[in-house]
Amino acid sequence: MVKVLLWGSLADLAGGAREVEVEADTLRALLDGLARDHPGLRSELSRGISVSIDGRIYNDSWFTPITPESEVVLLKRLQGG
Amino acid sequence: MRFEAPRSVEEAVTALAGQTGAHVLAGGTDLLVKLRSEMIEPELIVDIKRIKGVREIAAEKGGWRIGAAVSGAEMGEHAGLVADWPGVVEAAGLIGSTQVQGRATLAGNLCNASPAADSVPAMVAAGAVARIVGPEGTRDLAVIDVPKGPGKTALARGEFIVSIFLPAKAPRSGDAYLRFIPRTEMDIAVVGCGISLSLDEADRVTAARVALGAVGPKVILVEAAAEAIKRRVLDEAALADLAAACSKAATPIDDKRGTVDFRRHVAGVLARRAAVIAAARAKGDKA
Amino acid sequence: MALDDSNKTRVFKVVGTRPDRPDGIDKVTGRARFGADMVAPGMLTGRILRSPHAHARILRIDASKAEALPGVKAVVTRADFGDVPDHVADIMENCMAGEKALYDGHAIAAVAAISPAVARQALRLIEVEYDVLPHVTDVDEAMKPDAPVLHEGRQQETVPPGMSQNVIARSEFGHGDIEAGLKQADRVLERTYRTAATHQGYIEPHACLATMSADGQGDLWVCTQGHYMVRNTCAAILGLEQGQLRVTASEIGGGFGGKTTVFLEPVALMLAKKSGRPVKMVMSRSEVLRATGPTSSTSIDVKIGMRKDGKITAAYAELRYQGGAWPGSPVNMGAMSGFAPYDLENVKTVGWDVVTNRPKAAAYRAPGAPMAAFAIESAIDELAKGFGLDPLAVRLMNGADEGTKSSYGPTYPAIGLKATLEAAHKHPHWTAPLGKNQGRGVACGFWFNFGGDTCVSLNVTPDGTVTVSEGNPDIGGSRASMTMMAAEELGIPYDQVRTIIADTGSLGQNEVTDGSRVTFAVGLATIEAARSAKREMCRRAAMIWGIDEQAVEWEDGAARPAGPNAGKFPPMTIKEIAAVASNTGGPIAGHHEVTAEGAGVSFATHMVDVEVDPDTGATKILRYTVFQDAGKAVHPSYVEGQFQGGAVQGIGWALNEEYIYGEDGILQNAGFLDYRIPVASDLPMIDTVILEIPNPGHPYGVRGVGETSIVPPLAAVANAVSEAAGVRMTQLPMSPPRVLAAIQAGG
Amino acid sequence: MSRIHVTTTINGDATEFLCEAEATLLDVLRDELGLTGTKEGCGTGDCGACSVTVDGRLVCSCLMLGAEAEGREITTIEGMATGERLHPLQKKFIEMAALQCGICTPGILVAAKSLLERNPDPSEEEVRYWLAGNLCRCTGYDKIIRAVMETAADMRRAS
Repeated sequence: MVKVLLWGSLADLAGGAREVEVEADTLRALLDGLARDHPGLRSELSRGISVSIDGRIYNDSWFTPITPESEVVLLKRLQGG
Repeated sequence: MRFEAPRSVEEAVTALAGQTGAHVLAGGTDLLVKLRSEMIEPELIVDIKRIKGVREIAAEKGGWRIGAAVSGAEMGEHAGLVADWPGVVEAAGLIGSTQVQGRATLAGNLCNASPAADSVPAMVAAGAVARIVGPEGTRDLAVIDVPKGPGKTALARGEFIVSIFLPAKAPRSGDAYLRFIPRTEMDIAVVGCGISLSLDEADRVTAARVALGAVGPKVILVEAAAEAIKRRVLDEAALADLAAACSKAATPIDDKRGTVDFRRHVAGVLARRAAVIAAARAKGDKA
Repeated sequence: MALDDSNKTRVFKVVGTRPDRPDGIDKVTGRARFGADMVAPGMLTGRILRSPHAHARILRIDASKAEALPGVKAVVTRADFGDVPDHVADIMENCMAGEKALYDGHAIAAVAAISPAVARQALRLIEVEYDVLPHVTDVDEAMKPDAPVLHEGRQQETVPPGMSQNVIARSEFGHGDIEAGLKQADRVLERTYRTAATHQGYIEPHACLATMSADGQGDLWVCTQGHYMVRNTCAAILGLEQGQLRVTASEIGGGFGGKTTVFLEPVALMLAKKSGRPVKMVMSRSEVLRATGPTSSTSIDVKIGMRKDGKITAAYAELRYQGGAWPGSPVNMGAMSGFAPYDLENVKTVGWDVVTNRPKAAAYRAPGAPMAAFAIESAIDELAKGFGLDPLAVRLMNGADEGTKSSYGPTYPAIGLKATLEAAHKHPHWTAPLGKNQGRGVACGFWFNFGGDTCVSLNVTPDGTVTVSEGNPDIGGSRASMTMMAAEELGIPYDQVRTIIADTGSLGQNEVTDGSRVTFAVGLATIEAARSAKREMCRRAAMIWGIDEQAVEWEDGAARPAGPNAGKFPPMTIKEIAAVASNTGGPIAGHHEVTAEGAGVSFATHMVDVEVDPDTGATKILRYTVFQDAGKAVHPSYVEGQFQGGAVQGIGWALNEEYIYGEDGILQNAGFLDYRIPVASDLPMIDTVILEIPNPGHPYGVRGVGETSIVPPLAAVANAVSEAAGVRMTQLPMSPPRVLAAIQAGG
Repeated sequence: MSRIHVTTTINGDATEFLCEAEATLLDVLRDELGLTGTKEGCGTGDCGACSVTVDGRLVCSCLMLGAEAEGREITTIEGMATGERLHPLQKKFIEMAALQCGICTPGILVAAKSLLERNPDPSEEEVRYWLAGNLCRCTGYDKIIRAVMETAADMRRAS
């Protein structure tokens, strides 16, 4: 199981838990697991998010490996200028 | 739209009088902006720059006659004019960028009739007179009487300004113009102040003209400000009275460039600072 | 080859030097072709009719008179586009209004005609009947329950019930317990800050030239930060296949985020389609200001608790950003970045995304971050100075470091914040004496930096020189950086490599030039492409030598036998290998396609001295120094240029730039005369100090540098002005009337 | 609309063109003569990207009608280098990275050349005020000002 840290208002949509656990070994499995286990997150997930894995930010790479020790943080989708 | 570049005053007057929607082109720095933004749609543009004499600065009766197409840059390069009327030259030199200086003219700045025109308070302080030609002949009109309000002038159809006359500089006199803008360049004056004054041997003010720009629908000649410093040495008290008179005389509006309170206050600040420069010049100090 | 090279010890030969940029001569001679510089035979002029109202229902558009005007070849309204996919629906609306005009300057119709004069005349002949509606342009006003509503049904589930429909979304970030933290403070400061909307202010107006054939093939020449984005967006809007639309990026005259979306392009393609002729469209400056760009105006509450030793015990901010007429203001980035420079036990930010009757906010250099930094860095400064503490020391005491749990969630790897603060502290600027009416301000800033889809193709020519094709417009010298990284990796001289920006037909998908991603991501792909070419060249040499390819290594531009074969054969240079490429298997190339992830975050500290004229409120910038972490500066001159340019844009934002709307909702300063960007005489030299804390996510340690530099200056200037004026400034711009009023009220 | 016939000199070459009365010199240079090195950033004389010289005087070509060019001598950015030999300012701008996007560069070079012809030894303040009408959004002006000052110093040494 991977621990996933949610941002404040996202946590509200997941029933208030700031941290949820998902069975996942890749980013894709993580996102699928979140949507499956926490239907309240689906709208935000579909709007696009970024994920920080051990301090590095990932947007799209489904098969980025994740281990149970990874620090995983969901972020609002970032946009540059 | 047609374009004509007459060689004589008579041809120019005939062209302007014979066509509604005719506009005079001298430096063009206001006209082309209006053309481009579709604020005006002239039938005819009359370029006066090829008329004999309009690009010259000539000595006359101890003063200077500045042709209507003389640019700010050309004024700044004329040593005699700079020595006599540095305030007017500096005011003209503040209009726009170096590029605009290559084209913009005193006459154009005056005829554009913007309340914020930089050269106009300086010319009014200097007692400048515009020479106007038209179908009825030639007439001279004090610069202060040329603008009537924003975008409006005393010129009749077919008339245009052919030159500006700056009178002979009196002994122990000096002029100065200062404006306030948010940046250091490239802005329209939020407040402008032109001052011309003369001193006696004891450095008391014997004559003064104080004019404000951008604080009313047209340039304001502030008699009370001149009175406030006449017969006085420009000490702190006199300068404070001058500033107060200018702030009181200002009738500004709130707009995108400044507020009423700001403009009133800064009118006084600029008057005080300009007076110090003008007085130093009157004394012959380098300033 | 692994990404994590030992870049700390690597000795660079090309990277870190300052060669002439490859496009330099074109750009100093006027030969470089920008958006408006292209022509096509039979080309028409396209022009747009824009709404004179801030908010109005469009009841009727009658273009029949315009269509009948001789010389008019096409008129386009929204009806020509039909339904478009959801993901481009708002972009479509912004390019051409549907049922409502939502801001002053909103596009209503467009014409293509044989000359600009005919096009102008045609616009006047288009009759539009409007039902003018109440409007709202201020963010706080727009949030009020009785505010005029722009859209129904766009509010997200994150917004509490009962709020105006203009409030689109709420988001919250942070950790810890604010109330508990505040109780530990010796002082709690609460302040509200406001910033005005500013425009990116690129000097080149938007421009494009479109052709469109009846068979669905199109070509577009356009100034943009991302021609692949233009292709994909236009294809979606016009119902084209992406492969049928070829987009070529012109040279780009500045963007700063403002050219990361489309405005004219779909309209130009539609006009070209309807007229059957090439159509060129170029915006006027007034159109640029009315209908493109700007960033959000904001209203921000900050509440920070500090102990008297300077330790921050709790930090809270509530940020309200209006993003113009559609959802998507950069408030989240403001909320996530504002406290990012600090190691905080208790931190929380709340962001509100609000719509108003203004042009849709486009990205602007570190979108959302400068305003948040202005509010937060002002509050920290006020607290520090209130306790008589050194504001740099307070920032160092609270500063984030490797291992800090950031305010937006992740734990930081190696970062450079403290390095910038320490460099600032020991810089002579910090201790230089100040005169009367002068003040000094400092502030920190943070930006995430991005990667994204990237393709690079590197070809070795028969004579052994190298061409690099990349897909990101060169907005500030990136061709030079790519050329340098390719030369570095191949071990050949800089002048043996030429980099071009390829059109959309020549490479795979590339993310736009944004998020400070290009030197990082395109650089990474360039290095990988070079490595793949090197591997191939080693293989060719091994074939020639008849040894195992594993026993060949690449060094200084040549393949060399290694291991047991070392010294057995003379090295083969790239030129020698290239010369026989046709005999050893064919042309040699390397390419790399990647979704670049792992961009390293970046921090900066800015220091500025100002003098305020107490009689007029005018501020003069006396001295300015930027301290920023670049990871590794590939071309230091262009890194410095990014630092300096960002600082000066920030100075403009701080002092004079603002969107000014009248009571009628009409923009009053749609020109460079009254939209006042800094001019040369407003400024001193901008000194720079480049720190290099390598990014482990890049082979050379590169971090993006373009955006971070605009984050601190708003606050740094505000802190300096506040000190000089003796009164705390909480609203931008700090224009002279505002500063004078504050001095008079405070004194 | 009858077009106006204009005879002029551009970058030393005798040139004739026809233009509408309302066409600006900038329109003529770019659209009639293909001299697109002169840029339009604002069309109102506020940005300086369209700087050219007319009879040696620096002006904004957007604030001058094409018809006014009759009999004048006009110099644009295309006339700055001699064949493949760059003007010292052009060389210095590349060497010192005094451009980023490059859109303001032609106007700034034309303006800076005009300054150095009048004042071979300008102070930093003089350079800054002379160039105040040339907006640059990328560089913060630092490297531009330095490049102009250094070119002036080089040219003084060379003469």
